[in-house]
Parts: sequence; C-alpha cells; structure tokens
Amino acid sequence: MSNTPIKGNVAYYSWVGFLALVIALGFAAYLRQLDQGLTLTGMGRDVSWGVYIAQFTFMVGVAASAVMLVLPYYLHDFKHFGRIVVLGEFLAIAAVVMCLLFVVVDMGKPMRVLNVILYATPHSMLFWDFIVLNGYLVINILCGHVALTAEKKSVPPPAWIKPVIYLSIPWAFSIHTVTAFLLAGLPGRHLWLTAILAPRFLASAFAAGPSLLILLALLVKKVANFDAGKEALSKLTTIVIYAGLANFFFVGLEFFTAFYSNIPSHMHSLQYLYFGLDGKGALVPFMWVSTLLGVGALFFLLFPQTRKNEKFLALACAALFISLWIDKGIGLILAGFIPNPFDEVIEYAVTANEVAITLGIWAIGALILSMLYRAAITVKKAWED
Amino acid sequence: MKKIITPFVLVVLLGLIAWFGTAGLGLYTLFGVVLPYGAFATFIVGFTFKILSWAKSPVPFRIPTTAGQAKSLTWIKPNELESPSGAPGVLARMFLEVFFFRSLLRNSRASMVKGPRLVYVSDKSLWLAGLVFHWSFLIIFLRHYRIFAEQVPFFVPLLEAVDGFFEIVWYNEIHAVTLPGLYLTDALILVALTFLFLRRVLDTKVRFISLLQDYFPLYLILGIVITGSLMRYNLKVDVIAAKNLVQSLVHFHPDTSIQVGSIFYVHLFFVSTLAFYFPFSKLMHAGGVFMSPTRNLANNSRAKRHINPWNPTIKIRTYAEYEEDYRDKMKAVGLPLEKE
Amino acid sequence: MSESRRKFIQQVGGGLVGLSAISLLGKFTEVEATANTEVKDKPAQIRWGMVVDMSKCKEGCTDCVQVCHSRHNVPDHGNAKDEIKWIWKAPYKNVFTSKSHRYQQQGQLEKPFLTLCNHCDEPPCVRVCPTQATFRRPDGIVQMDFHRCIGCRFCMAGCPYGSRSFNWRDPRENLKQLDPHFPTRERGVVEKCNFCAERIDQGLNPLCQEACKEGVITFGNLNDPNSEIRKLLGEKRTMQRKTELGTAPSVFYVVES
Amino acid sequence: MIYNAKVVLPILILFVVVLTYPFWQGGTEQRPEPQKPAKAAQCVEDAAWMRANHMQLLDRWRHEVVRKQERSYTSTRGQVFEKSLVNTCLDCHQKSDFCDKCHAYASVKLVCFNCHLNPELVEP
Amino acid sequence: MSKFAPKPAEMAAQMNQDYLVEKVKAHESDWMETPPEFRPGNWCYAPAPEVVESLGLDNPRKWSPDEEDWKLPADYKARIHQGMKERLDKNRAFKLFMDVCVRCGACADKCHFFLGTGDPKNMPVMRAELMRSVYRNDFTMAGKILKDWVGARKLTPEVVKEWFMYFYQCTECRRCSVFCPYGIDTAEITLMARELLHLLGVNINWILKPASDCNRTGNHLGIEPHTFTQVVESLVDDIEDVTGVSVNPTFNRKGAEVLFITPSGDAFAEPGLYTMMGYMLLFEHVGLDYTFSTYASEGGNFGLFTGNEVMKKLNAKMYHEAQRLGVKWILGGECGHMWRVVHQYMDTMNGPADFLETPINPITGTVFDFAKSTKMVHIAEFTADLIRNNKLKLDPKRNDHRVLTFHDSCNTSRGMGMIEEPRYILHKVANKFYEMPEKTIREQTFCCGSGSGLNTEEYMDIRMRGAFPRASAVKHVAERNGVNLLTAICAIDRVTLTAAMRYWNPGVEVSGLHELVGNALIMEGEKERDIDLREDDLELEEEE
Repeated sequence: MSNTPIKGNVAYYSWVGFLALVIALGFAAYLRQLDQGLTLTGMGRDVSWGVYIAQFTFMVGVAASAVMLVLPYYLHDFKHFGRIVVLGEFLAIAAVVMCLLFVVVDMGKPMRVLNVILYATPHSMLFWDFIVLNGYLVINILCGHVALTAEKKSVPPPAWIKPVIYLSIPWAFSIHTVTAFLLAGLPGRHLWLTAILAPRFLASAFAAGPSLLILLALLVKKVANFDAGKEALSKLTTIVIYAGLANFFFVGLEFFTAFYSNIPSHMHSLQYLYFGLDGKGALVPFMWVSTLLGVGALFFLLFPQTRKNEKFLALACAALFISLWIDKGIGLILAGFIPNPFDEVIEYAVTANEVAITLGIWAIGALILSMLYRAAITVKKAWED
Repeated sequence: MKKIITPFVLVVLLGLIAWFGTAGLGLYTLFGVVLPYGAFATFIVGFTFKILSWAKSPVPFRIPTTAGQAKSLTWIKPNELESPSGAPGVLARMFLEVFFFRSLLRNSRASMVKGPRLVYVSDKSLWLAGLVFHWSFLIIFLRHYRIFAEQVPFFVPLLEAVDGFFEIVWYNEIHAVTLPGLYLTDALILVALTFLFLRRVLDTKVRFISLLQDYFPLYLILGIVITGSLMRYNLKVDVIAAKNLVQSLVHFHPDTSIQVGSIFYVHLFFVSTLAFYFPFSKLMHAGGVFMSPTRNLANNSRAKRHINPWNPTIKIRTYAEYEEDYRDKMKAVGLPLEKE
Repeated sequence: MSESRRKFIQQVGGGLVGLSAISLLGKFTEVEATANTEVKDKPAQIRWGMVVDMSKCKEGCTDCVQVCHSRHNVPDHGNAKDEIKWIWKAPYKNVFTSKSHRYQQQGQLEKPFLTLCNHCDEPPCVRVCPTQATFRRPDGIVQMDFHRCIGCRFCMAGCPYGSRSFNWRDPRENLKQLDPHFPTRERGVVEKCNFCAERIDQGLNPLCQEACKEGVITFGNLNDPNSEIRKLLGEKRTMQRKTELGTAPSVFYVVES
Repeated sequence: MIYNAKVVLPILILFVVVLTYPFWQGGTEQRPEPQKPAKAAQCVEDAAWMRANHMQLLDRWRHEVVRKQERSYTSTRGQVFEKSLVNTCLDCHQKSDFCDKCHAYASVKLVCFNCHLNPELVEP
Repeated sequence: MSKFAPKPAEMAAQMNQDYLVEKVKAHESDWMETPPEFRPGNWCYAPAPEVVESLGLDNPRKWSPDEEDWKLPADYKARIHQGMKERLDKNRAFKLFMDVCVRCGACADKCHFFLGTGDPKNMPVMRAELMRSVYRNDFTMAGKILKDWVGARKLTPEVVKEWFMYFYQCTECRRCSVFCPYGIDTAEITLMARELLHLLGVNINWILKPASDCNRTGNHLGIEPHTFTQVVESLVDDIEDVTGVSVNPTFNRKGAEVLFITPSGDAFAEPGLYTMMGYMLLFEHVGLDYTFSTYASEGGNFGLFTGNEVMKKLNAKMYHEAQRLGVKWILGGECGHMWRVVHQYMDTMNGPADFLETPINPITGTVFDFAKSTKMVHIAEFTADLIRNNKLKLDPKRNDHRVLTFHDSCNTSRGMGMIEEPRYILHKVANKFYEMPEKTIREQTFCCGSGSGLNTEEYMDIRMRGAFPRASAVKHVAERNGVNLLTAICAIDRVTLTAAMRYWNPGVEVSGLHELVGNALIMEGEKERDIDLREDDLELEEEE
C-alpha cells in the first residue's frame, strides 16, 4: 500500500494522537499488570474470566462479520458491495488483532504464549481457536492487500487470490464456531452448554458486525466523503435485521428450554442475568437495557420509512450494536461463571486497570482501522471524481 | 551462480579451518588469542583510517538531497526533515536515517502493465528486513558485553529481559533444545538474513547488481549467527571458560591454557574474519552513512555561503571583451555601451 | 542377528499386536450406556483414589488442610478473590449441590465437607488445556506442570468442581513459612491438589491421609480389588460429586456411618 | 588535512572509546571460583560436562520427574541419584556460592529459584 | 516524427510485449562481459574539434561513437587514473559514494531510463558500478588483490565506451538519491564521469557547442546582442496585440533595481516565449524596475553537464554583470538547471556577492532572507509573494480553456526544494488543476528524459523512452481528468516535454508557469481579452 495512512489533516492527526494517548495509558496499565499480576483485575477464584475474554468473544464476531460482505459480493455477484468489501476485510483485520491482544492480556504467563504451538494440543479448543484466528488474520490481510494493490495499479487482481477469498468464507464461520466451542464444551457451565451457542454467536455477530459496518460507512461518508452507496447500505441493513431477529429468537429458545424444563442449573445463570439471584443482580439493568435497545432497534428497522433515513439508521445500528455488545461482551461470559460450581453467587466487578487495558486495545483496533481505511479510501477515491 | 556459491564455499572452509585448527591441530592460541587480537586491531585501525580518508577529502559544494519543501517564504511550511534549513533539522534527519532507515521507508516497486503503463506500489519489505537485521545485530552485539566486560554493564540484563521476554523453552525427547530460552533477536536476525539473501537471489534486478562480495558478508554473518545459536542452544560450551578467555584477552595477559569447545572457536574465527574484513568492504557503510554530504548538510546554500577550499581561479570572458566584440552591433540597436 | 533371536522378536512383536487388538475389542464391549458409572476402563495397573469418610471427620478440625497447605507452600492471601486452595472444607449443600434438599436431616446442609481435586478419570481440565500443562498420569493422578502453564485459566472454566486456583499474585508475598522440599509457584499459573504425587512416587501416602488422626481418609489403588479402598467402597454407601457430568471422579464420600 | 575535524574527530574518538571499553574497563580479572563441595568427591557427571550442560540436565530431570514419574537418575558412571535440584544439587552445593557466582559473572538469569526454594534461606 | 525513434505505436507495442521492469533481461550474464551496443537513436554526436578547442578541453579530433576506433589518447589509462585520484581527493561525496554502496537495489527501479529501456545497466546502482569497478581496481587494496572477486576490473577502451554510453544516459535528475539509504547521488558520479571522459576527449556536441556559444555570446543559442533585443521587442509587439498593453523592457541598463536573468530558451523557443511574455506583463503590472542583459542573457548553464570549471566560467557572468550594472539583486526566471547552479554552486564558486544587497521585494517589502547570501530570487518565489500580498489582479477564468497538471522539474524540486510556490501560484491563476499520481510528483518527480544536455535530435529513441514514466503519469490525469496542459518551470522541460507529449500523449500541450500568470493578469488599460498569449481562443462564459 502507500504512505497514505500516515499523511493527513489536523483532524486525522488529532484522532491518531488521541488514540495514541489511550494506547499509551493502556500499555502503562498492562505493564502494571505484568508487574503485579492479574490480581489487579476484578477476576478471582470464582469468576476467572472477565472483561478481556468477553471482549475477545465479542470481537471474534465482529471479525467474522466481514463474510457478510465477501459472501454476497463474490458468491452471489452482488456488485454494490464492490466499494466496501475491502472495508469489511479491514474491519476483520482490526478485530482479529484485538482478539489476539485480548487473549494475551488475559494470560497469566503471556511470555509462554508460544507454548500453544510448541506443545500443540488438538484436543484443546483453544489450540484450534489459535489456528483459525491467526489463519483468518493472514487471509484477510492477504485478500485486502492484494485487492487494493490491484486496484491501485488498476489491473485485475491475480487469479490465485480467488480461492483464498472463497476459503475466507467458511473460515469466517469457523472462527466464531470454534470460539463458541471454547465455551459450549465445558461441563458444568450450563449457560454455555447449549448446542445453539455457535448459531447464537453467528447470529449476533452478523447483526453486530454489519451494524458497525453501516456506522463506519456513514462515518467515512461524512469525514472522507466516500459514499458506500444506497444499495450497499440497504443490503447491509437487511442482513442486520435478519441476523438480529435470529439472535433474539435464539435467546428466546434458551429461555424456553431452561424455564420450561425447569432444571435449576439451566435457569440459574439466566435468572442471575435478567432477574438477579440470591439477592445479587449487578448485571440486571444492563441486560434490560440491552434487550430494550436491541428489540427497539429491530422494531424500527422493520419499517422502510425509518430505516431509509440515514440519521435514524445510524441510531438504530448504534443501539443494536450496544445491545449485542452488552449481551455478548459482558453478560454471556460473566454469567457463565455465576453461580459458581458450589452454587454460590459471587459477582465480578471490573477494575480501573482492567478498563484502561481494555480501552487501550480498543484504541489499537481503532488505530489500525483508521489507518487501513484511510489507505483503502485513498486508493478507491483515486479512481473516482 | 559462481558469485553466489563461491563465497558460500569460502565461509564453510573458514569454519572448517577453525574447527580443524582447534580440535585437530590444537592451535588454540592461534584461534583464541592471536587472530582475535589481530582482527580487532585491524578493525579499529582500519575503521579509523577509512573515516579519516574520507575526512581528508573536502566537501566542495553544498549538495544535500532536497526531498521536501525548502525553507523559503515565511508562510510556506518547510519540511525540516527532508530539506533541513539548519543543524536541528540535519540532526533529526540523520537520526531517523541512521536509526530507522527513513529513506528506505518510501521505497516502492515499479511495474509495467499493459498499455504500456507504469504503476508504483509501496514496498516496505527491504526497509523492514534491513531494520530487523540491523537492530537485532546491534542488540545481540550489546548483549555480548556480558562476555566482553568483567562487570556486566547495566544495559545487558535490561536487553536480556526484553529480548528474552518470551519463554520459548522447548523440550523434546531427544534434546532439550532451548534452555535457556530463545532470544527473539536470535530468531529475527536469522529470518531477516534469510530474507535479504533470498531477495538477492530471487529478485532478478538485485541478482544482476549483486557481486560476490555482497554474498560473502551475508554468509559470514549467517555463519556467526548459526554458530552462536548452536553454542547457546545445542552444542553447549562452558560459557565461564569463554568469558575467562575473553577477559584474559582484554586485560592483556592472554591465558593460553583455556580451551573451549571447537564451536566457540569457529564462532570466534568467523567474528574475527568479519572484523578483519569490515574496514576493506562495503560494510563501511556503517561509518559512511554519517559522512554522506547529501544527508548531513543543511539546504541553506542561498542563505549561507559554503566554502570550497580548492575553488579554482578561472579566467572568464568579461563584459569588456564582450563589448569589444559586439560594439558595433550593440550600438546599432541602441544598447548602452561602456566605451563609445 | 541370530535366527532364533529374530524369531523371538517376531513372536513378541506379533504377540503385542494381538494383545492390543484384544484390549481394544475389550474396550468396545465394556463401555456401558450409563454415564454416571465410571467404568470406562483405562488399561493401567494403578488408579489412585480416595475415600473421605465424613462420618468420622471432626467439625472444626483442619489438620489435613494445614499440613497440606504448609508442606505444599500454599499461600494464604487473606481474601476470597485471590484465594488458593488445595484441600478445604465447604458446606454439604455447596459440595453436593444436586443432592441437597430442604428436608435434609438437621444440620446436614451446613455441615462442612472436605473437598479437593477429584482426579477425574475423564478430566475436563486436561481436555481443554492447550499446552498439556495439565495432564493425567497413567496412575490416574491429574497433574500440573507449572513449567508449562500459560495461565489461560481454561481449565478453571472447565473444572465443574471449583478445585483449581490461579496465582493472581505472587504466592511468596503471603508465605511465611516455606518448605524447601516442595516448590512454590510463580505468579500467573494455575495450581491444585496433586494427590501428593511427589510422595506417592516414593511409596508414601498423601499428607492429608497421614495427618488425619481420625482415619477419615483412605487412599489406595482403585484398580486393585484387594486394596483397602476397594474393600471400603465395597462395604459402605458412597457418593461422588456431580457424577452426571461424566467426569468419573476418583474421590468418594461416605456421608454417614 | 582533515576537513570538518571538529565534528568528525569527536564522534570517531567516541566510537573507538566505546568500542574498546572492555580493554580499559579496569578490574582485576576476578574469575568466579566456587568452593569445592566437601560432601562428595565427584558431581553427578564429569565437572567439565556439567559446567556446559547442567541446564540441559536439569531441564531433562524436571520433565522426567513431573511428566513421567521417573525420579532416579543413573549417571554415566553408574551411580544413582534422585532427580532433584534441592535434594541432590543443593545437598552438596550452596546456591549463593555455587550458582550465583557464575550466573552473575556470565549474566545468565537463574530461573529455577522462581519456584524452587533455596534451602539456605529457609532452613537455618 | 524523428527518424531516430520508432513510431509511438511500435514503441508501445514493443514495451507491452518485450520486457517487464520487474524482471531484468539477461539477468544470468555477467555485466562486465556485456559490451554496450551503439545503434541509431541511442548515442549523441561527437563535437567538432574546434568546439572542443574553444573550451580548452583535451584531445580535439574528428571521431564518432559508432566507429570502432575512438582515437583515445595513448595514455588514456594514466589520464583516467590521475583524474580519478584528483577528484577523489577533492570531493568527499565522490570518494564516499565509491565506497559505501551496499547494492541494496532500492534505487534500481527509480530511474526513468531504466523504466523506459529495461536496460539493467540503467539501474542507478549499476551505472555507478561501471565506475566503481575501475575505482576498486585502481584505488582499493581488496580490489588490487582480489580482482573480480570484489567486482574490480581494469580500464579498457570497452569500459570507456560503456561509460560514455551510460553516463550520457543519465540526466543527473537525482531521483535515485531520494531513495538511497546513504543518499548516494548518481548525479555527482555522472558529473565526475563526464569530467573524466573530457580528459580523453570523449564528449558530445550538444553540450559542448552551447557551452562554447554561451561563453562567446552570452547565451547557449549563440544569439548576438542586437538579435536578442530585437526578439524581445517582437514579443513586446505580440503582447500589445493580445492585451492592448505596451510593456517597455530595458537592456543593459545601469542603475536598475533588479537584474532579470532567464534561460535564453524563453526568448527564442516555443512555448518558452509565451512565458517570457508572462514575465514582462507581470513586471509591467507591478512596475518593477528591472533590466535584461545581453551579456548575461542566459540563465542555463551547460557547464553543469560538462565540469565544474566550465560551469564556473559561464556562471561568473551573472555576478559580473550585476556588479557592472549596479543592481541591488538578481531575479531568476523559470529554469531548471540554472537554479541547480544558482542554488548549489554560484555563491561557493563566484561569491561572495557583497556588492549586492539582501533581496527585498520592492512592491511588498518582503525580505527574501533565505537568499541573503546568494542574492538571487526565483521568479516563482517573487510572484507567490506578490499574490500572497494581494498585489496582483488576477482572473483565473482566463485559463479555463486549459485543464492543467504540474510537472516538478527535477532541478527545482530535488535540487533546491521548491515544491509549494509554483503550486500556490497555479491555484491562484487557474481553476482546473489536477496532480499526477503521488509517486511521480514533488520530490519523486520524473525527469523529462532529456535533461543534462541530452535534448538532441539524434538521441530521440532514448529520450522518448526516458520520458515514458513522466508521460505515463501525464496520461493518467489526461484520461481521468481531461488534462490538456502540462505546466513546468524549466526551459528544457518546455522544449523536451513538448516533444515527449507529441510522441506519447498527443493533445497535451506544455507551458511555463508565467504564461498562465500572464493570461490571468488583469492589466491596467488592457483591452477585452478573448485570446490567450498563444492567441488561442479563451473559453468565455456566455453573456446573458
């Protein structure tokens, strides 16, 4: 690509400077965590995964959502995604990098991270997640880079990239499926021990990711004067609606199975999340906000009058994104540990240090995204006027 | 092919010589004392000599590379890094050039596509590989101060901690391959050298321009890296004995009784060869980069007169001579004249 | 190589193949349909197990806990969040979550029960570990290799018994007495009861068993029909934690005499 | 004549001075000389081999003890030892004398004692 | 079209099919054993003996590069050795550049001649190696002992021919040096090589003839004083025809505030003379007190392409004349290599100019601090300052019939760092301005392909190939934005790019910057303008 990501106007530099600051703070917080240990987090004996793994799970979904552009564009020849398919791939790159970082900061011994390869263990789902995530990163970097380079030269992309692009489609599904398998295969964690966890993940991913893409598309239209096109946005909105509906349908299924069967261990985590358990319910307000935002957004998106209005579309997408972020990026992981194996409700409270690291990683993601988008849009716009 | 293979054979031979010289002939004093002293002395003297030989030639004209807007009208933003107007800009430019290879960062690759049409795509691979190689080399060299200096300097444990952050300790049934853990720079330098080598061989442009002497140092440094890594990770040697030997050398009473494993002498011989070879080769770019007039001069020649010590006196065709030749013609069209 | 020797090798080789084929067949036939009986045979001489007779356990006595924790250098950080536990007591209703009911005899629900790693025959923690830092020894002990653990805590999510602890902070901060014969851990790794593997390898019994004056703990080879533990299991009514999860624990409880 | 001597020479001299630092660093060429243990005449293996390879041996030991339950080591001389840093090595040697001196001299980080305990400090 | 170049379509077809820039031809062969091939269109004529003599250079004789025997002096080896030794001792850059190259290849595909010919010896590193190989043999211990193992070779007549071919296939544009991690400047190596070749009498007519003429008459074209004034006066008439305004240039006038020097091409060659008209309109517009000189009637300096002594000799006239006329400072026109000389050499060679004053713009009062020693200001700096201070009345619509792009001349961008001033002016005097792709402009600009004295007819094949990268970039904006005018601030560009555009991009014309300024200037008392300085119709809005 070119030097374009590092040239820019005042607004861009301020944005990059701001991100750099957040990253620096996050890095300082991480150094502190390296020095003093994960005791600085809100995690403990009972809730042993917290905001890091929750963000990781959520971002895997965002990463996987690139397939919602690649698939219609390459398999169904939906031409309108031509302008933004690379934006999806670049979003995937930023999201996967964030995923990897979230896993690393969660590790007690990050210096031993390569043990995952040195002592490759196929019966561990984490090993497979390591493989699929890194593979997905490579595939997306390759596809994005090759496509953009070809576009820059204004020559057709080389033929060998086609199979790689096709490979990226099942691969995107695999990253979220394997991530679901991390959780769904654990005995005694009943919230996760469900066969529809993978479909649930995919549904929420294909709602959250494209929502974010719509928001980003509207943003670059505003700040970079790069229009994704009405058709593309409308198609993305359709995807968001169907995936969002599927997501809430799946949540409903979980409720039915747990509460109709009336098996306490299946109900407990859901009870904790939505109604509180043993008098404790720190997440209850979040979950209801999530439900209201999600259902509300979907309701309004169903009407053409409202979803055709860009302001409203942005609002609905933001609401849905936040809703799903709360659902998957907070609730799902934490409540898996609540109640604990002794049926005690011990809650998790995030700490400032943890938040700083989390924000740092988000900022890294945003920085990567900004730089990649800038490069992509420069190339794209070079051929239009 | 000859220029690719000959230096390889040469380096292998050098390794064999050191191995046979020590393990076979027992010439420990030669390989452990005499050659290292000789090589180091050659390096210091040769390096100094080369720098001074450059310094002995003046810089007659101020010709910096102006790769950006020069300082001109006050309201036009000058690019101090690419076209520095004074010492601060020059220092910053040199710093970025020496430590971060800034010029290579803008490298691009041209290709001709049907049309014909030329297209250029940014290519940062040389920059990255070069940076990784040089920085790894520097860090590895600095880490060796644990051997060179009797009291381990403060920066060594610091570098070791960062470089060895990843505990890459791998055990298999045949061999505990890496204990102590793998240094990142050890792996990175190997990757970077391999890339630089492959690039020389596979890129037809670079293969065309490459000389035998471009491959030789690559192989030699690769040899140093490989023997060093073998010593650390596989064919263990007594590092205390090695340090004792080095300390006896730097304290100027060489202990000829010390014998370390042959791999150590192969490593040392490679290093000695490199040190000896350095001042006479392109490797002097390490010193030369500081001396390059196109980069270490400010672009201020219209504001400040640059002096050429050998500015020749030239006889010019003066106006008087000119008027002499053309007086009539000038007069005819009414041009003012000095002498009527 | 002499002819006779070659023949011998062939016979032994062939024999071995045949043997393993038979044992494979055996494996298929012996698998039972119900999950909560643990007899998925693992062809080993030894499978260590433990019976905890809670009818003999004195309330308020923590001899076994103290010996274990002090000899294994288990720190006491003084807060529940960072807590490290190898063996400890917890109320019956929490240990046997699915076997508690509101009409249980007086005091039973709150009665402290000894709990520790179950050294499952089908340990989920081993299944999920990405580096084999947790592994099952041939003698059934589920062992931690602290040198290899990356601290991902997948095993903690995997363990349905809450038997695993993570070193959220440096254990040496809160270790007043150190026993040099057993290492401490580093910050950032997971740990748990190891059935005193270091003692078993020397032919000794676990510390908790030795420390208990009341004879609460019986330790022995579950694969030996003549062992004391098997006799006990044959005589008493025993139960295990969360058998429905198919983990096949090696720790059994006698709840009443 | 040297041109730009005011810039060139100081930098050149600084370079040479830094590079030759080991030669004028001073010091008395003190070599680490750990005490010979009184307890045993010979180490597990030949002393010279141990100097170069002890880390490999210890790594092999830890692997075999933890993962394979093989706790005794038969040396090339046929002697049998317990595979234990604390019980075998430190039975004869003292960490502060034996390990630390060389490790400090060669600046090699000693990671064993991050977990394993030095009996010198624990037992009075 | 020239008989020295194939037809454009043939050349294009050949480029399309023949080679790839990324894969060098004949990459397996050893370059030392590949002799240069002289064929029509790739070499320049030798100078006549009297031209060589008039400049006091060595070995005047009749010879031609395509002949086998070049009639080199018998002691050619000793001459080159001695000449090289002298130059190594006198020029640090030369010595350093002989030693430090690591052959990383960053420069390889940056040269327009390499991109246009695919000839691997046109990779800048290779061009320098042609000389380094001899340097190693003669001046390094390693070379003396290890010979071709370290890439050393003896000087032979074949090597001399190779030098001639490839050091006259370099326009000293310095693009490679921008990419070199050590800043190795091939232009300086080429300069040395050409100086060395002079020692053998190996040189080209197109450089020596103008240099000789310039010495004699004051300008490259050999125009004598009376002709010079007459030509300028005829331009004055043209201005009056187009604008209705009469301008009054003066010549050799003592006591003027400013001496104005521009390349003679601006006075005598299309499209340069429209630029000349632009200057005169501008000076009239602001009432500048200036004079031309017939003695210093040349900004350009072909000495730069010859050697530092001829360069100094020709350049000396500027200060000499300024001092004689008693002006305060010198204003320089749009020229490329003139400014390379003024910026990099003039003050060092012929200064200090303490008889002049630090230039001050008499109209705006701006002090040109950055030129306080040389005392010479570029016309683009001068005009930009005027516009910035609102001293010009401009109507950019008068350039609406042009869609323009700007070609950074190598000498002004990479030789002095002038990048923004011309763009500032362009934005003020024209509405339709589009940049070429980023890797082909500013400091990465491509040479016109005929600089450094190579703009001669018999060299057309190489010139058109060398111009190809520039033309390809122009074509990009021509197709995309409809660009039909290529603006440049270099007299050689204006001539050579005109040829190159006719060859590669028919329909794209070439102009100077001040031609556009002249079009846009609203002069006092002017008549309604419906044609531009070229007398082309303006694109006027329909009156309602």
